[in-house]
Amino acid sequence: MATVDTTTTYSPDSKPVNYLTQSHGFLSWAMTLDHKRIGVMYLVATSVAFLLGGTFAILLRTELWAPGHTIVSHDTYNQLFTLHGAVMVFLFIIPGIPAALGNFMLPIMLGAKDVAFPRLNLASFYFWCVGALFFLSALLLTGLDTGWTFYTPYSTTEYNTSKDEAIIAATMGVFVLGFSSIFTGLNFLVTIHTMRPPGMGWFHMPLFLWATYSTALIQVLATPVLAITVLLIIVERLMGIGIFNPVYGGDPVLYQHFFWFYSHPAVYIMILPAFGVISELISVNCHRHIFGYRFIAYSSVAIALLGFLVWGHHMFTSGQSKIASVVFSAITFSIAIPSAVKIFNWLATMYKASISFNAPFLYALSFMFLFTIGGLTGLFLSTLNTDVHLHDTYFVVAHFHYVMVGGSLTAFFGGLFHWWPKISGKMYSEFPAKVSAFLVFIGFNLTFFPQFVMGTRGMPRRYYNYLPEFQSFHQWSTIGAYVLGLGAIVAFATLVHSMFRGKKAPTNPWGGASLEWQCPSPPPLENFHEAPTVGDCYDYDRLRYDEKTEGYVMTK
Amino acid sequence: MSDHAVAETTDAHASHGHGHHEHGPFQAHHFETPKQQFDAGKFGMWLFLVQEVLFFSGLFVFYAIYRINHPEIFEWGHQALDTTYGAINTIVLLFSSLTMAWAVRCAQLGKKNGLVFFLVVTLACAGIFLGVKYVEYSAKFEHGYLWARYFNPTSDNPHVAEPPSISKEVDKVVEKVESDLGDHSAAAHDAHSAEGHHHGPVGPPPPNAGVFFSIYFTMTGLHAIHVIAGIVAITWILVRSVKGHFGPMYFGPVDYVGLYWHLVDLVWIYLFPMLYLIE
Amino acid sequence: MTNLSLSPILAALPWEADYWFPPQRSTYAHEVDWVYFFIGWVSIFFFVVIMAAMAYFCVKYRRRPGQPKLKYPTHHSGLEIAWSILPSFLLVYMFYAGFISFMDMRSMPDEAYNIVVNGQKWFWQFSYDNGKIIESGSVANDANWNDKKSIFAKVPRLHVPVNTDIVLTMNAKDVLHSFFIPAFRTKQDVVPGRYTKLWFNANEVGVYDVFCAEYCGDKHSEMLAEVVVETQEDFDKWYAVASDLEQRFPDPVKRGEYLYSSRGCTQCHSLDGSTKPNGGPSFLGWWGKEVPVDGQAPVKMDENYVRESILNPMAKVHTGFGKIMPAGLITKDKEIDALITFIRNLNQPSKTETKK
Amino acid sequence: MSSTAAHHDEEHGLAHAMPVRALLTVFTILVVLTVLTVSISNFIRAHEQFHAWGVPIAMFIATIKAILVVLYFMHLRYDKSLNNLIFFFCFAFVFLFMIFTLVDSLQYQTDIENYAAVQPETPAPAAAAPAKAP
Repeated sequence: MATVDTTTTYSPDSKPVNYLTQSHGFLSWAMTLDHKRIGVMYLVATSVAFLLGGTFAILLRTELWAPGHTIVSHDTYNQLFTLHGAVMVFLFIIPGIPAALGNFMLPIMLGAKDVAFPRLNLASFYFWCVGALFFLSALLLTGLDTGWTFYTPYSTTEYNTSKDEAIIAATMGVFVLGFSSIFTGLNFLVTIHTMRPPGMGWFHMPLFLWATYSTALIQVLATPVLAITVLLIIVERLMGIGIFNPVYGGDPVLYQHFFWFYSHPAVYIMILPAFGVISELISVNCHRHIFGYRFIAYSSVAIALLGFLVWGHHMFTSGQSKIASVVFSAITFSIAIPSAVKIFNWLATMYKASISFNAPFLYALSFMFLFTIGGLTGLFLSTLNTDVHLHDTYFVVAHFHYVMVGGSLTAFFGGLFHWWPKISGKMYSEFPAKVSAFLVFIGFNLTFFPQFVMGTRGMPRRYYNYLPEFQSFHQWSTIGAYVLGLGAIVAFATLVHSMFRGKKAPTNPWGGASLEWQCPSPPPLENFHEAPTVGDCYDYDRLRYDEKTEGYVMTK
Repeated sequence: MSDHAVAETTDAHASHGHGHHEHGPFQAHHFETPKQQFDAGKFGMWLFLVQEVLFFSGLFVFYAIYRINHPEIFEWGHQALDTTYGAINTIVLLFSSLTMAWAVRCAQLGKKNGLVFFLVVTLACAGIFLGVKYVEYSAKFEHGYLWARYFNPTSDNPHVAEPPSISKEVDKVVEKVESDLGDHSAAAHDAHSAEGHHHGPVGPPPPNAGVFFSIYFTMTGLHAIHVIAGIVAITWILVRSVKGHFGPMYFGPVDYVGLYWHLVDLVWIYLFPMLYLIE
Repeated sequence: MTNLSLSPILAALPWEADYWFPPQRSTYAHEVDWVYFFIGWVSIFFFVVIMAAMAYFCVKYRRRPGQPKLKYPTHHSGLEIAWSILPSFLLVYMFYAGFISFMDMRSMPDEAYNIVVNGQKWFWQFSYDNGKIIESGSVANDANWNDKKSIFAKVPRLHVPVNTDIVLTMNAKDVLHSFFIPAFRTKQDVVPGRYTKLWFNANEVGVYDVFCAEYCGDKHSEMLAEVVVETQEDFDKWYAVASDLEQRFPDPVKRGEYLYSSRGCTQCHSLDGSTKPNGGPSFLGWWGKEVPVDGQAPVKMDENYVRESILNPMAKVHTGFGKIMPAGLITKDKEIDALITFIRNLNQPSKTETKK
Repeated sequence: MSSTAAHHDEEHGLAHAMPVRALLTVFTILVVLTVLTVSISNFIRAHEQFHAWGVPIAMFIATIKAILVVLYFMHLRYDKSLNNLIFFFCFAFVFLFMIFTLVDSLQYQTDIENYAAVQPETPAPAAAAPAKAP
């Protein structure tokens, strides 16, 4: 290998072989150990899951256009919201950013050739597929109507309308998906710890890696508890061990402790990678060093660790004791601080910046708007007395959609547009991408803002029928859902279109300084033709716009 | 390979950036050195063990909560378990842990025969463990000491229930060991013989007694599944070591499987007193 | 049928309690609303500041060709520590305010009127005075969901006197439910296998909605009820009428059924021919047949045998069942007659119908 | 047990190799502890006055055994501090999980007992079977 060259533009004359053209055929993808191909497969798979979950959502909202029967029956409605929740949570949001974007970007941003365990990585993708198949079979078999939380005793007794097979298939699906998630997390932790090239210190890592690292920590520490919990549900259902069944002295509230010990940290699995993406989007498009790098990095880890101590705030009205509720409420407030720190730091990054308004940045702005609302409404739910009123109402629905959709989904789209030139080697068209960002923003607010009002007025969630006084809100919400759906379709259409008609992407179209903008677009099999220079990944002053390639180049 | 040569190779690889790799047959392309590969694998394995600990923690938390809230269920239920079997299995697993650790040592030193031998012994121990578990499980099934829904002790007078015959033989051995230990265990010995050899619970079951057996079966069952997974993993290692894959510069898989096997042992070290001993 | 109007969006602009909340009708409701609006204003303040800064920076620092790069700070520890620590004082206050009010909501008053609430798929049941009065009902299948009156026509009503501490002792028969009264700002899950408690003191006469807030299956959204808050006199009046069974249930079969479910028969005697654990013979299957009796000649199960078994349960005990039935569950002749009619009707439904 | 320095000559290739003598010593201690915990349990069973000590002693011995296995068989003692950290760190999470859940469960236990107290005795059907048989 030649000595390290400081200029990183690769000669355009020799047509370099990249990871997409490296080999051909179905098997070359299905059996690939390349993290980029696995990332792309994850991207396709999770996007399909998103469209599936989105379809359920559209059907749900359509049913709620009017009280009483609109298009589906009680039972179908219950199955729809169960699968909407389960598919979106387990198949889309949890793997969406870390497993798809993270898999693709993490080794490149780190300057490594691959993740530490490529075979485990591929296995984790197939675990995802198997889990998805279990979910689909639950849908096709007999329907699953327990809600994505599988609360006992509803899920463990014959009281519900879904059959054994549906619940066992779905919980098996969660179990398998859990392992997919654990293996991805484990892989990332090991990669970040042991595969950093010389010069890449902890505080030289882009913030996306800090976020992914924190996420991976949660995946490894929390997911096993979910695994044992759903395993106990399966055993309960099959054999009747009575652990969560009051008839045999079991305890349904204990189930909720088990479930939320995983599922609250899981909320941070969903949002932390989004924080990482936004940190990248904002600093790159502001062409300015991120403000307060260490505070953002530490706040990710702080959120990951504090996230383990607050699960009881899902249970203030569940029959949990007063003392536990009070303790959990107090700890919950502490998690507001690292989240707020991030928002303030991003804002400060925009100060004296030089902002390019491309589609990823619009998504980042809409993230800041929506996540701020999502975060602030969390305060109402961590406060004990207001939560007693708001718990299990549409207020909660609106709050977590502001965080998960307004947060994670916009970050997912933003990150996808941002890194799309790197992933596909093609530039997307800016105008429809901006339209999609706009539609998602408007549609989202229209869908979920009325739900805050509904919830405060006392409209409980998971209701098939509702009182006539809520109809107006529901109709606004339904219209919003259509707009949101349209926005998502425009976004995907823009990306697909670019694959065929897009201009060839330069190495560094946005002027990013982290390592992924030093390797060609799309990257070759081992990511870098020559060892990359590790420098300050937020120092944009070294970059200069090059008219010829329509991209940025390092000046020094 | 002599120690000297090993040291030299390590040094050569320790200084990165030379660019010329002497990739061993089992070194993955994306690792710079065998050391990096080994460390990555080892850290990955430890993370996997962490994951296992949290996986089991669900059951331990469950045990703790029921144990504290309903001690009577445990006091009654644990009498249905045969301490002797539990003790034998503990010793068997500890011994297999020893042989596993020894196997890892052999792999590290490049002693192929020793490696194969100790892996076979470990497998044999795992087999014995499962055999004893099978006997125990059958006894429970026979007497209806099952989990909550099927809990239905058949014998009205458990004192009459005959313990399976191996138990008696082994009891004698254990008693002998105990009496060899000296004075204070004499009391225990007396207590043991005074109570006779019944292994059935005394008195009628308290309400929800089946929960004890739910806990017993889920905990030991999950552990047994891990033992079976361990057997599969050790067999894989055994095949590879017969083929001569392992040596001082590449023994990661043996080490990782070893770690897993010790964790299985570790879980049992807690299960044994929690289920069989604590009254 | 479309109710689409701009009112929800427009009305959201003025921050009014009447718009956001149902009316405040319990003693602690105003505390909840107060904390809600406090957090609301704090949130609005921060939101506006953040968004204004964001918009300002977007305009001021947008990329313009030829503009030189500005000098900027990459971090400022003082500032960062300040915005980490200062907002936490507000958080501590929010926690404290919520905590005080929560302890009030969750600490049961010592002397209160106690009502037992049972949640079951998919209806609520309210028992007063050890089950002497049971209020039960559910949303009819033919309810018109665009008409609130039609929806609430047949739901159970929880009658409570105004300005009185009421404690609800709640239990679920099957799965989790949650008793939610928006006007009182309170909610508590109802859990099988245990009692959970809820208290309130309604401060104004009126009728308020009750929802089930914990998902419980198919007709979760139809598990509705109403709280009827009335003056003490009205409550007493209602109580007198509710306890007068003949007036409430003119049909003796219905009266008998009510007695069956409200006087404890249901714990030992099934209606489907099965034997309950440690229970007695089923009400179905023995009518008109010879019943084997401990130590005596068999006796035919008819009106006389049933009457005797109620008034003096130990006189002729059905062979194979324990001597466990208490006397004095029902003492009034008319009530015994109603229960007998119910049992007879259960065994010979056609006969009774023809009688009618 | 011998110190790290004494094992220095045992550094082979990629990791520390445990000397045979150390392995055998650890195994012997483990067996002795197993016999000990069984004997103590039998002793406590026979002597009612020591009842309260059963749980702590058994768990204490189990923990010593576990630590021995972790430190020597799994040679964590000679391993990287990162691996040490992550392994012991995870017990902190198990501890948090257990302590919070336990505290809550102890608090609400009275609600369950109050309910059980007023219910007609309906234990698990199978368990009731022998009592009901005529």
